[in-house]
Amino acid sequence: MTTNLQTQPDPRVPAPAPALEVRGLVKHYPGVKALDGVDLVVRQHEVLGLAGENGAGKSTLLKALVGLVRPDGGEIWVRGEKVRLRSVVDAADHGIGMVFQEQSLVPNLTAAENIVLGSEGPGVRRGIYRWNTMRRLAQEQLDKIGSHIDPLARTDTLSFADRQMVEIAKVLRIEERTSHPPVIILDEPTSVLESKEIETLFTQVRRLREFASVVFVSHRLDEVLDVCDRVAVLRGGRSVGEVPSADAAPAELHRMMIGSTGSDDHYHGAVAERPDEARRPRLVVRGLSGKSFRDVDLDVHAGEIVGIVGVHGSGREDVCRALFGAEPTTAGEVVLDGEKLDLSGTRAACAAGVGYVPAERKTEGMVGPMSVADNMTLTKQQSRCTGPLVRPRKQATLVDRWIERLSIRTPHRGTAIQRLSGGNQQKVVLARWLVAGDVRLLLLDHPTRGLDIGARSEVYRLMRELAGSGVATVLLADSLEEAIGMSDRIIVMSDGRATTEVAAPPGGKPTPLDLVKEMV
Amino acid sequence: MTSPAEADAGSEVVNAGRPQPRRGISLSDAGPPIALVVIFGVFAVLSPDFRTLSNVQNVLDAAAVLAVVTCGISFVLMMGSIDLSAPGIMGASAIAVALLVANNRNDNDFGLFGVAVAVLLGAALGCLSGLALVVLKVPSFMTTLGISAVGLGVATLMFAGVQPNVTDPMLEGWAVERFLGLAHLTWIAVACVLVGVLVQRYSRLGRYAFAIGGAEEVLGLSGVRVAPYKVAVFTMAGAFYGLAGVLVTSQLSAGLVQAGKGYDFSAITAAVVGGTLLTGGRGGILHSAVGVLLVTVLTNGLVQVGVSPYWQGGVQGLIVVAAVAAAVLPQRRRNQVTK
Amino acid sequence: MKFTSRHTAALIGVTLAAATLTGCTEEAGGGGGPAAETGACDPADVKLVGQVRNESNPYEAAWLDGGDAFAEQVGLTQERLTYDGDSTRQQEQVSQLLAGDTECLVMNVLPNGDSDTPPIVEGAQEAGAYLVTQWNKPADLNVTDYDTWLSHITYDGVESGKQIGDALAEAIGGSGGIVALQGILDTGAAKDRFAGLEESLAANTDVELLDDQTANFSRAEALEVTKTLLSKHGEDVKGIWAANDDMALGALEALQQAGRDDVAVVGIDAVPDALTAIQDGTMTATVSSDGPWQGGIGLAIGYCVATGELAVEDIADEDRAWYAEQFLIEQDNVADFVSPETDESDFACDNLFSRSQGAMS
Amino acid sequence: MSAPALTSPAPDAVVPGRPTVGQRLTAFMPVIALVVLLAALTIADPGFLTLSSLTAAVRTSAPLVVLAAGATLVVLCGGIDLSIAALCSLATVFFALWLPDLGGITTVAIIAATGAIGALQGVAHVLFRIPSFIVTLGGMSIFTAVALVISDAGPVRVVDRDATNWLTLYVGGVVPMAFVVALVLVAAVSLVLRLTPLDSWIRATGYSESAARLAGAPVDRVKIAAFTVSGACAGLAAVMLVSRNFSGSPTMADNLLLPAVAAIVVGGTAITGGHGSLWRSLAGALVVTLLRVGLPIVGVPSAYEQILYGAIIVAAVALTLDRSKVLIIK
Repeated sequence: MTTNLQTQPDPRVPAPAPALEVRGLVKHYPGVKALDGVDLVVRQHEVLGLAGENGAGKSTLLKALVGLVRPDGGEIWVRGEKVRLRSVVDAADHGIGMVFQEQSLVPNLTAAENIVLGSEGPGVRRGIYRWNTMRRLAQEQLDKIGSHIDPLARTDTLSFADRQMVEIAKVLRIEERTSHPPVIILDEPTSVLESKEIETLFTQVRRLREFASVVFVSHRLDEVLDVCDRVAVLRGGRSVGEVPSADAAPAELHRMMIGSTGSDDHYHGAVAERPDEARRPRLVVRGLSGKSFRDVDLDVHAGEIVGIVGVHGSGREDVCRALFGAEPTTAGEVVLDGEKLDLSGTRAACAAGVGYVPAERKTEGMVGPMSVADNMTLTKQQSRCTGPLVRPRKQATLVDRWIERLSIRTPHRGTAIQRLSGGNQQKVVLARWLVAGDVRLLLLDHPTRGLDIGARSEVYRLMRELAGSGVATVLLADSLEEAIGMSDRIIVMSDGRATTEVAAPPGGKPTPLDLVKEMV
Repeated sequence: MTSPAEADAGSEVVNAGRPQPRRGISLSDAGPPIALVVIFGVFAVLSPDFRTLSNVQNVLDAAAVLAVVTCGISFVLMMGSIDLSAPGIMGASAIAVALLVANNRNDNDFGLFGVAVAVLLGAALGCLSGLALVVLKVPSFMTTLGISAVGLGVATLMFAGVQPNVTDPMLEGWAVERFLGLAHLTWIAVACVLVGVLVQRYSRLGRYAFAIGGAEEVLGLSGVRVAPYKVAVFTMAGAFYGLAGVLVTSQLSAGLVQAGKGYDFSAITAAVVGGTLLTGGRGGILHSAVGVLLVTVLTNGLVQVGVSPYWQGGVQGLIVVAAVAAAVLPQRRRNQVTK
Repeated sequence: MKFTSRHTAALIGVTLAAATLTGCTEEAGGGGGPAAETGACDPADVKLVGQVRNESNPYEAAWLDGGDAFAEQVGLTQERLTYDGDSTRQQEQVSQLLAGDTECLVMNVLPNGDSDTPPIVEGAQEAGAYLVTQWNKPADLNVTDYDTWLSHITYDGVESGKQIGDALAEAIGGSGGIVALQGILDTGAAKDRFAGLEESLAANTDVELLDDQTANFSRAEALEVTKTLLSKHGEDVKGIWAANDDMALGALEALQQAGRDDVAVVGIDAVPDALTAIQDGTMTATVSSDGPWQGGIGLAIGYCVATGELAVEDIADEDRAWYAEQFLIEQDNVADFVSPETDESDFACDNLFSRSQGAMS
Repeated sequence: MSAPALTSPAPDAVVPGRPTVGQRLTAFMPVIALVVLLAALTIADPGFLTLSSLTAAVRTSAPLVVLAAGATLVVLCGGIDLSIAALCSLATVFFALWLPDLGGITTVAIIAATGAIGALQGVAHVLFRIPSFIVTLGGMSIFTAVALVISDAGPVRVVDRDATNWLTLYVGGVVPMAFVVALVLVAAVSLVLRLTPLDSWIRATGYSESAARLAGAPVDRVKIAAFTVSGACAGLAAVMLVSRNFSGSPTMADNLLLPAVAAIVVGGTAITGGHGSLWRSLAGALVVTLLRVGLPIVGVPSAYEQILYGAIIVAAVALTLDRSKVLIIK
């Protein structure tokens, strides 16, 4: 089924030089071929989707396109001209810019400064800032994408979605460097956005097409198909084909990505047994109040997955952190298995068998430079100790067992966790709560953020498995679909209150629309 | 990216560095000025000598040198680096200027040119520590400590056993002559603070220093080469220390190797008390200026109210900790990172 | 990180083994043991060492130059050591020095503080190096208890503090307020001098001590402290007593900046700038201490003993710890001190103690 | 902290988990720096490389090793302890004052007291969330003030030397007991860290405090413990200084602060926390000691000595810092 890119006839445009063309790009890392002869064509004024599992070589390819990675072989052509990209500046000079997956804005500067950063042009004369010019320059960029952000607002006072807009505005500045329509690369722009924000973003992406080419990377295949004209698929460092999105279905893409038939309906892949509703709930929350939430009531039974949905500012993240003792509460009572839960700190929560997977994996979830083994046993030290002493053997056996059980792909248990791919990192973080086998309540804050489909499915399977073994789970899902697919019940939060509860049994799932109505 | 905890902490502060209507003054910004007023008030009540006009002049005059040093160090702290080179650079520039203007050791009489050379010497030494930071990738803590030793060595070489005494009327005049009740030195310091504020708000160097403290890696991704700006910030800080060395020489009418003794920690203290974070990305020259006044008022007030010399350092330390605690406590949150 | 544990384990193993096998002894690794009381060193083998705080202060730089002058006189060179006013560093240097060849080692040392003298003395005794100390010594440490600690020379701080106190009282007409700038509080010199001032105050009952603050012997600190004291006490300040000339000079700057020329200032040490100030009439008095002579005499005593020209037991007990001659310098006699001269004859082995004002009390 | 450009990619192929030759070399850099420096000093003055001279040098280094070792723990947690030297000075005064009453147990009492004072600073740091730089800067001036007041600003003689005499002995005739004690301390603390979860807690706290906290690591308690050990080490260093100087003085150790921090950094411990170890600080302290005593003894004039000290110390850090563990050098 592999389709060759070069021979693909273009149905619409006769044939102007492609905005960007990659031929046989090769990149080796010690022990691995990250890119193994990738071919890719980005036509002018199109939105090209790029899909592939983690490790397929997407991020290496993108980095090569913006000069952050020097390829070992192959060619990059920009508008019919062969180029060598040595740095971000080089790439920008050729009209290629990228919005990074993790936002690359300076939090303590104004939006305007961030937009023009590195290419201030007339905004800075002889090293002196001309604030009015700068504001005007930034405003022009923001107008292009129809954003109404105050250019002089400090970036860290903006919402995440607004910051994403600033990023796009910033990338569009590369127009100033080149007379041609730019190529904008969006790497996972939606992974942390709420559905409404995603809609805004898509509108902007479609507008971008009018004066630029866009490469759009996302793990959410439905999104890719929704916004892109064509989708190119990478697997194992090679291009395995491309499809016009009008004709494709997520399932087909997925099959191309993993190289075998699969089903898009991964949420429902393995439905756990229904929890026994008659039993007393494992977690009982009554009247929990804090800085950003009030009077939250919540019951979670053993083996049940309860999703909490809500827009930004609904307070659901804070509720989750409060249950883990990481956010102060002002009132309310939390009972876990009949015992009052001590919310004074994370230590107490851990000791009581509560586990928490934070949304910010890189800064809060894991300790990057430490090894997989040490990260995995960081919380449940007793699992690798005898008395107060660490037993390296015991740790090794335990960690190796979990590496195998969760099929974590790591060279060695002693490898620094930051060298693993996102999905494997997340599995280690999850394993941290499982090694001792005493976890009773799992709080998952966006556990699949930034993971590809393969890794997601594995996380879903793991969640199901844990629920099956009686763990009560609270899930703040990445998307409504995920919440619906995974949860047994869904609590809708808005303005710091739990407003509605929607049952979501298998076969009786609500639609996203039902939930959105409740959320606003 | 910074962790959300840090970003949140930052977001509570509306930064002053732009012509934008302020969205209310946050506590961490208002804290140091309030502390200054409170401490000033306490001393004024306790000691009648303290609240005289002449003493206020005295406090401002006494703050001059520290203010200039703090101007320099603030930019370094804004970047998230640290600078301990003030004693060495000030010593070198103090001896240099004393030997270049009219003095008792040689026949030089270069006047303002001599001052400029001394400031340039400071800048050169500052540049060296910046270069060591970006080229050798040695943490600024060590490079500046090393440069401080180098500066002291250079100063001792130039000192050569005989105290250079300044006879230059201009330089001596700076400390003695007054304008609007304040010594010329003090006006020079005020000018430095103004220059500092302008650099911080309106120059690329100042804004980038701020940005480096906020998210250094992002600048790289935006195609900004950070290294030259880091070197430039250390060079500018060196120039400020150089000028401070000149000011000390003017005050003492003599070039001393020890001209900058203790200014490293007092300047850091002043900057931190004023609300500059050691992790970078927050604070500014005006914050630091308030911090300088706080520290100077404390030193002066403790003498005025007659605290035993033994206890003065201790009381000062206690008040600094209390001042920072008062500023930090309201923002204290769970899972907050404090280094 | 893996091999760290192996590393530490190895360390522990080795240390424990060493400890158990060999036991503990009191022997130092090197050192010469108690040396011959009177040396018979070849004059060419004598190693001369002068150690002061730093070379960035005129008095101590002159001291080392005096030592160089003496060394040249006997055809040797002096090793110049400075420890930057850091007690720990002084100890470290001395112990490193004593770990080398100590047979004909002569040290002329300025201990940083009283408490730094005993370890230096004991180290020298153990290694058999000849030692002369100056300025700082705990009162109950007796030179005569040691063999190679040849002599301790100082100026009578109480006396100098009193002399300038009296001169100050006279300069302000016998009555009025004065402020005192103390030296580093942790030094005998600072305390003795202040005690001298108190004696003087007891005698001049109309002089009132308004305030005393430390300026740590530093010109820059004296400037700030004086400014503050001036604004605190204003016109009441008629005189400033400083425990050394550097602080007196700092105080002079402060007075100049405050536009006050009616305040008398006194100091101690007779540094060149102070002498100039006394000549100009801006400063009232100081007390001489002769750096170049101090730098030479200590080495001279050691050299004479090391070469056998002088036997330790021949040094009279009153010459083992003595006050050197000092003078009150005021405007009328300042001319005599502007260029201090040391005479080669001061360092002749039979004339070493000519400047003694008597044994330390 | 990590941005896309800076994190290394995630190769899926299995590479050996063992450190490469380069990594091993980096780990031993402090020792290499030490040997190079020693060689240079020996070339400058062949008389420097004698047994007695080396014995004196390691004896000299003992208090610095102890101070640096304690502070290393705080640095590993991502903080800094600027109060060690002042606390050590205060402890020398305490020691001299208490010795007549307490006799033989004074040493223990001092270490306990300074440990408690260190813990107090740690509590202030974690409870009020004041940066450690500020807490310990304040501590530094407070301890100095207290020391000045209780000692009446003067040295306090120690007449009874029996209590400290054991530190002046030599093991096997050559190794000074003080240095042996320092070695045992470094080894013991390292061992405790290796054998207990403390090691991963400390490193997790230093690398990423928020992640450590959310993983349920006892971050606050670890930090307080680090400050406590740092304080106790200052007490032990004080006993060593007293054994050397036969007196306590309110300013005795003040000038050891910057050398101690320099020793930590020269050893290759990251000042930002997480990466480093005590044995590195041991090597670093020896390098710094050699620089402090070696340069003047081999006859470098005082002005050039300072210039050389500055240059060498920067070069030493350039050599020893493992940059693969620290992404951004501030």
